[in-house]
Amino acid sequence: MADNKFAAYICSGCGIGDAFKMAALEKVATKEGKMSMVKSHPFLCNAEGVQMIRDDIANEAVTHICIAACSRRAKTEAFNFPTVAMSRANLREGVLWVVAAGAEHDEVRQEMAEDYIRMGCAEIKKMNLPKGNANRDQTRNKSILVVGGGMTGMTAALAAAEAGYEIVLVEKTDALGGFAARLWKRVPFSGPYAAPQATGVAEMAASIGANARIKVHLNTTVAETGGAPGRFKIKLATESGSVSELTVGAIVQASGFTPYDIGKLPELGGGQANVVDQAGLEALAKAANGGAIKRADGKDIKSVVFVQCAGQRDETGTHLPYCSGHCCATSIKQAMYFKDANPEVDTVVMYDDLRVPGMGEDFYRSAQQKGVIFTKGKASKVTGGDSCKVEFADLILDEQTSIDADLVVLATGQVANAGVNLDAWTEVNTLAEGGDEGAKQKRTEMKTISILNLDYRQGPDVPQFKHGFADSHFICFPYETRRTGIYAAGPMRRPMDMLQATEDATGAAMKAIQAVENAAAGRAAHPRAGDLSYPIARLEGCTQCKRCTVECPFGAIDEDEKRFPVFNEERCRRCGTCMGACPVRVISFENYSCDTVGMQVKAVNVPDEDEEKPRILILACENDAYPALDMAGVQRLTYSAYVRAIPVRCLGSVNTIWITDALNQGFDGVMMMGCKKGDDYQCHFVKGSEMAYYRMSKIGDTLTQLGLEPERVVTEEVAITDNARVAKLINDYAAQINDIGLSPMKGFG
Amino acid sequence: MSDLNTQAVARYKNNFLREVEERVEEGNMVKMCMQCGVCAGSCPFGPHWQHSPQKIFMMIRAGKREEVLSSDSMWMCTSCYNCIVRCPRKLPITHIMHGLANYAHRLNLAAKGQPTRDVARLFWNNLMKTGRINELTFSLGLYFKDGFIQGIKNSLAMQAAGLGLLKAKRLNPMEIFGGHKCKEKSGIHRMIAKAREIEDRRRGLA
Amino acid sequence: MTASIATSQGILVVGGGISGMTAALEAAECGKQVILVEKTPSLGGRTAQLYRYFPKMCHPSCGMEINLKRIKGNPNLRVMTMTEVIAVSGTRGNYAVTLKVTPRYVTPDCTACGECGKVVASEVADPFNYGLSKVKAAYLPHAMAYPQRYVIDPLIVDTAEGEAAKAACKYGAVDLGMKEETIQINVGSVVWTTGWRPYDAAKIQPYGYDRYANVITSVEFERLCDPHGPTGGKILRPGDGKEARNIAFIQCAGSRDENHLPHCSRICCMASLKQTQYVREAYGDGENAGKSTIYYIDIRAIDRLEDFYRMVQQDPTVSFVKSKVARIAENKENGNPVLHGVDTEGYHRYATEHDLVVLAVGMEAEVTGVKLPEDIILDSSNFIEGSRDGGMFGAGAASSPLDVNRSVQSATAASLKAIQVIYKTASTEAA
Amino acid sequence: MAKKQYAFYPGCSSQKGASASNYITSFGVMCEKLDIQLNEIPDWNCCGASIGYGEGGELPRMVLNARNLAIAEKDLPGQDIVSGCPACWLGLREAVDRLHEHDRLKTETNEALKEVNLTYKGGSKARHMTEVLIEDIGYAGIKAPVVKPLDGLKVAGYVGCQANRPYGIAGESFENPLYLDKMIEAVGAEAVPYEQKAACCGGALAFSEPEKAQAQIRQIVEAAYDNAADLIVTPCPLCQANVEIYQAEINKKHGTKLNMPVLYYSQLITVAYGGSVKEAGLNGQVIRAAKLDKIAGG
Repeated sequence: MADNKFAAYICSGCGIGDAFKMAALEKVATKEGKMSMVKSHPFLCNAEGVQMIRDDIANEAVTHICIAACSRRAKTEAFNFPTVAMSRANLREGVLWVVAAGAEHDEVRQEMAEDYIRMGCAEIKKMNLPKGNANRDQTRNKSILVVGGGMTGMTAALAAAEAGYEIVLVEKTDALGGFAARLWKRVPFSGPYAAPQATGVAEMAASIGANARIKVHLNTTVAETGGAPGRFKIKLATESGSVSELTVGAIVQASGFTPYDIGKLPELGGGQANVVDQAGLEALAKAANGGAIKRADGKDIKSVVFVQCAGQRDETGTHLPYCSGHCCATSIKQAMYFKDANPEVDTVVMYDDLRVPGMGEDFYRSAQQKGVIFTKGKASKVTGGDSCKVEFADLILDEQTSIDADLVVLATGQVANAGVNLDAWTEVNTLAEGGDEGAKQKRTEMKTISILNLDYRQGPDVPQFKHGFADSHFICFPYETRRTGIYAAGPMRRPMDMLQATEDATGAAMKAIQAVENAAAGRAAHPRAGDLSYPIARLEGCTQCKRCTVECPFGAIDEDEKRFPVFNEERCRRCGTCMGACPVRVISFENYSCDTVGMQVKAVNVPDEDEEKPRILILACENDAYPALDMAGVQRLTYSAYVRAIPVRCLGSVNTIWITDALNQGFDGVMMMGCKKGDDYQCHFVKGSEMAYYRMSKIGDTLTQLGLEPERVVTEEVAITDNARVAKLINDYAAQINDIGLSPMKGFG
Repeated sequence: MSDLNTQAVARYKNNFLREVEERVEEGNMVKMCMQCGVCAGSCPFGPHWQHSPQKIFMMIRAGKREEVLSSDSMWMCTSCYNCIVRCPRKLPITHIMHGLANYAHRLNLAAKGQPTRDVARLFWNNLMKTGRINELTFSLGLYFKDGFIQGIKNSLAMQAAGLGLLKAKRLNPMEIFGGHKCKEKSGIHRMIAKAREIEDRRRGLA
Repeated sequence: MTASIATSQGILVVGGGISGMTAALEAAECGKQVILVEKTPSLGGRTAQLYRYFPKMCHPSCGMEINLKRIKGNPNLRVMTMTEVIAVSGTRGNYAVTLKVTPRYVTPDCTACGECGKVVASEVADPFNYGLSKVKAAYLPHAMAYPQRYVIDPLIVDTAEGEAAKAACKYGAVDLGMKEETIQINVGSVVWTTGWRPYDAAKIQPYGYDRYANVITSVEFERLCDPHGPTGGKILRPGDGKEARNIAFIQCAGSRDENHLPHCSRICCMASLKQTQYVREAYGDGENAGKSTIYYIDIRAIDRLEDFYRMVQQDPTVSFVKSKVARIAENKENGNPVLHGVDTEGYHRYATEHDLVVLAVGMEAEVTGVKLPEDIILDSSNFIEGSRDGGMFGAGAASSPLDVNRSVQSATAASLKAIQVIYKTASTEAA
Repeated sequence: MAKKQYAFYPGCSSQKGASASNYITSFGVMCEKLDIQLNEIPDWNCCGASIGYGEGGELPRMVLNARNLAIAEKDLPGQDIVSGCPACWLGLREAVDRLHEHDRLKTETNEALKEVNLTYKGGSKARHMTEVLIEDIGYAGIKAPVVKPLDGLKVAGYVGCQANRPYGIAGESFENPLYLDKMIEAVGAEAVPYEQKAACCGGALAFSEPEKAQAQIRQIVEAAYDNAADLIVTPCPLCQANVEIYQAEINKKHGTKLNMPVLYYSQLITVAYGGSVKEAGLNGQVIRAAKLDKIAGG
């Protein structure tokens, strides 16, 4: 690489100049930080200060800069120098604003600032400007595979095609339309929400046929999916068994749902004559083709009862525990089929909670206008036959009663077609790899329901979230997927109605487009969108321990036949979990590595025992804990000046070497601050916090071996709102360290 | 009267909602109730009736004809309009209650001796005499509605009030001899008779 | 910023809440040029004012941090705060938009050092806390505010205090001479993410929000429970500052009501279920457990949110009454609201006293009563369906009463629709 | 200046010697000072009141009101129809609205009206006297003629039901109407806070369900005492009669000592305008309003 030139810029604004001995700071940067150029400025973030830095980059060939001013989260627009590597020493939020005022604190305040300068300089020494995925010339395929030709799939295909992208649409049946094609009409998509609307399936199918950018494969399934965003290798299999191969850039999975099997509801008349599910009613309605709907036995229907939540919202554990959301509106629509054809037909919708959110309320009112009767009741027994009977508890009239009807419709729920459950898969797979024949057999069976047949080390489909749906775990990011470049949409992602499914499809298409654009530019996808760094492994040092391949939250790392990790940069989300996992430390990023952090730890000036100034290392998740520390500063909360905080991409990226180095060097304690773990985990890299806890439980033993108290390393869950709490945590810990005394390791570092 | 009832039963079979929609004032709005219960909680006489309005509406949908028409609930309506202004579905609940009471009365299914029913009848007959209410004869009528003895008791009981009004010249003993009246008395009788005839025809009660 | 940005290749996103930030980012991260305008001084909208999300009980500021990081790092995205759209002309693919920028009286040179705030005494109602507390007339909207820049309230601009604030700023970032600006921009497509506002609870007369201090709204309750809120996260009722332990949540306060909002606001059931857990968080479930009571018509916890509903149902500190509360009176002795109504399951009359009543107020389209471009199509509740020429789109809570998750989904979809417009315009121009 | 002309519908209780005769008496001075001329609708008939439903049914009640409307339309063209009695006003206004909305009802009504050689064209405006005062005169206008501000008089403004719901005064709330308080303040009296201001007195059910109605009335009176009111003021004859007359009953039954005067707003106004005890109809009180009598110089 061209010779690096290192420069440090120290801002004296916002009171930094008044609080610190600037000359001393500059000295530290020059002498200890070994910066070939060190400049101070009274107002570094203003036009003049920024220009000064630009000039140095242009005229002095500066390649690496350390900005010692405010937090890396502040003034990002001003301090934006894309052509050089940059570190930020947080003198303002990190020191000035959080160290108690008063002369008695001047010394420790100065020490803290000097350490942060040392750290900033040490970090930049080990940083390089990321150049982006080196293989990106092979990841430029921008076409999108849509799996599933139902309403969701068709919408996604059209949405992306309309934006100029090539689409491959795969449908396993012999026609487009999916479940929507089985409907007589749909619940209205737009106002007035008064009557059922035409499904529009035929028109969509037609416009897909007419769209040159969309290539449709009917009677086709995905036999295998390999590769990564920008270069997915797909094998398509047709019924005839013929297999074709193609490359796509991203995938939208719209594999839809299956109605819950009415046969599992004998107590509600499932399987008996004239008791149908909503799909069954649609079939009768299609047969009637707008005329009076007749029963399967051809008889007229004078009365019909719709039983809501059939086999849903089940608390016994036998049926579906969730609510499918669309069923109330669907029953209302179906009741309208009858009323619109003949107002004389009695239609009763039996509900517990009538769930028609948003404009659905208009639809509900419209049904009442048309004379549909709504009864708040819980059906206990349905008997089919020539005259059906629904026994139920009327919750308003507070009585056990019954109602007769010519037809009963059970509103059953949606079961996701999301393929293989990876948790089950991993179990079976581990056994199988252990040579268990039964497990191998089971594994083959499992694969038969797979949708994508991914050849990923971590299993053949996208991970499922809850109740078998492949939803995102995040509220702010419904498309945050654990398989980069693959986006679930429609009722396989979450139970939903047709309107939401079309919107969902459009959103998923958007993310797929983004994925191919990112891959082509060699940069990361959400949440580190735009990050050009990627993991580099020195395989010569690798011991094939497989931790990285097992622990990668995104299934980005496969293994070659020799069990060496095979990194798929385009699948990688740059969290660094692999780096944290690697016992031999062969994995690193250009701008984030064992060294960039390790050298910061080493750079901290640890006072001798007699000075009685403890040092506490904080490794803080950059998305939640570090902002919390920042905001503690913004709110001028004070905490111990003995701490030295380093932001990390994720606790999952924390390599235990940093901890041991710190302790060996005489740090008296280490605090790790990460996101909430467990079922409601808040880590956007899924298991980061969990990993840290796990790894630290290991380190506990090593500590005791070193004769160190286990309290010297703690892991805390810190939420981004914990400004006040984080300050308290620090102070309490400082007090605790004070109680157990300084580390015996000082001076050996 | 009761033949009106049998005839109605025959005509509507068990579809009481239809019967209410066709024969009861504002009855076609009953189906719009969403069972929130705000009416039940808004009625000043709430603690006193058997069924809340929203429950009456549910009973109508459930075809509980006898129970509804013999309920005392609609006779407890003070016409305060609290329910109407609070109903999120804008049901004219007061009018529906009035309508149900009137219908139950016409079919003679309303409870015998239901006091409000009697007062309502007295009031109407009183105003029909002259076209205007004669407060004296109306109140006397009230006292004596349950027979002479009871009437004396009632009037003695209300003597204080009566005398008070008398003293205040707000009750005129001369009214006993007719008092205020509309000149077009007979015309009004014809008009009302006609109105009744039309309404009964429409409601199938003719 | 007076420069006019002229390009039919650009996308304008109106409203900087979570939907607007999402719509803008999704497009910008595909390399599209995007302008995001927000009428208040900082991004985040109503989401930033929430304490926690249902059903995960995680913090909105977490996702906010990620989105802000995305925004800070994205050269294709330009954010304009204190900016409103006042006119749109032209059609699909080529709109001329007039923007009004209200003066902040603080330039981008502001370092958020806070010196100006120190010298200002005057206070104004803090919009971030829905006016439950006051804030200095020179203030940072909130700890995470982006842009991280102070605002000077017009109240002190022409006063000595204003001058003092100006003098206190070492960086000359206070500019009391700032004037309102209007800016012309050209864009190919517009995404309206103008969001919602809580329905005016005072209009729901039977509940006496305007008469009883201890009847508050659900959005105010969010602030009360937030450690960054006016009470530092303690549930202290406005009436007398006493701890509220026995709390009533009234559903459909304004929603599903033809006298107010005819639509169902979708989120309120889940919001109240969530808020019962704030009460639990505050008082636990032991000796001095708090008590939450939810008065409802239908609990609308759809799809897997049902799990959360079931969890709350099993919470011994929470009870449910199927009833639209008829009216609220006040116990004069202790200022407690007394709820009157009938439990319709069976039929049980109640007159129940609570320490505090939280009205789950409905979502009213923020654009209600606002003049929009002729071409915009509104539904019967003033939610934006789109535009006749197909070049403008509603997204998030501006398009329908949606929760955050659905809003983001909707916003992501809308950004692709906008990109389609840009693409077609480009290809026809090329042709 | 020219007087404002209105077609006047007194209603049964406001006739000479009837229970609200003092109410109508007090209109005299008030209207004179405010340049209001009330022209009684010739040969008007009873509105059917709310209690009329039991025997009357929908159409007959509609027709009763339509007759009054039709006569006004014919003999007092162009004049708004004004009543002092909320029940009468409600009867008229509901008729106006429903006959406007439902063609069938209108046809049927006119068919019945033929019997008295009348037709109702529609478009009349039925208003309550308080509406006229507030909307046509205004609070300032009500205040203007005051010569004896009722200083120190504490008044509980009892709006009741039908003067308030379902129509009430435009812009007022059903739960907490303020217009009566504003009128009270306009004549210099003090409007005390009053939770019962929109409560129901039992209406016509005071006759049929005396116990239940009297329970309501008791609350209404006691709330006035709780708020240290000298008297209650109402715009409704039925409310006035019920709340005033039954206090003796309640005392007898429950040993209470209720003796709260219940007056009409128009009586306050008349006194404030310098009207005598007689002109204000104060001699028509069953429970005399001593303080007001004194101000009126009686």
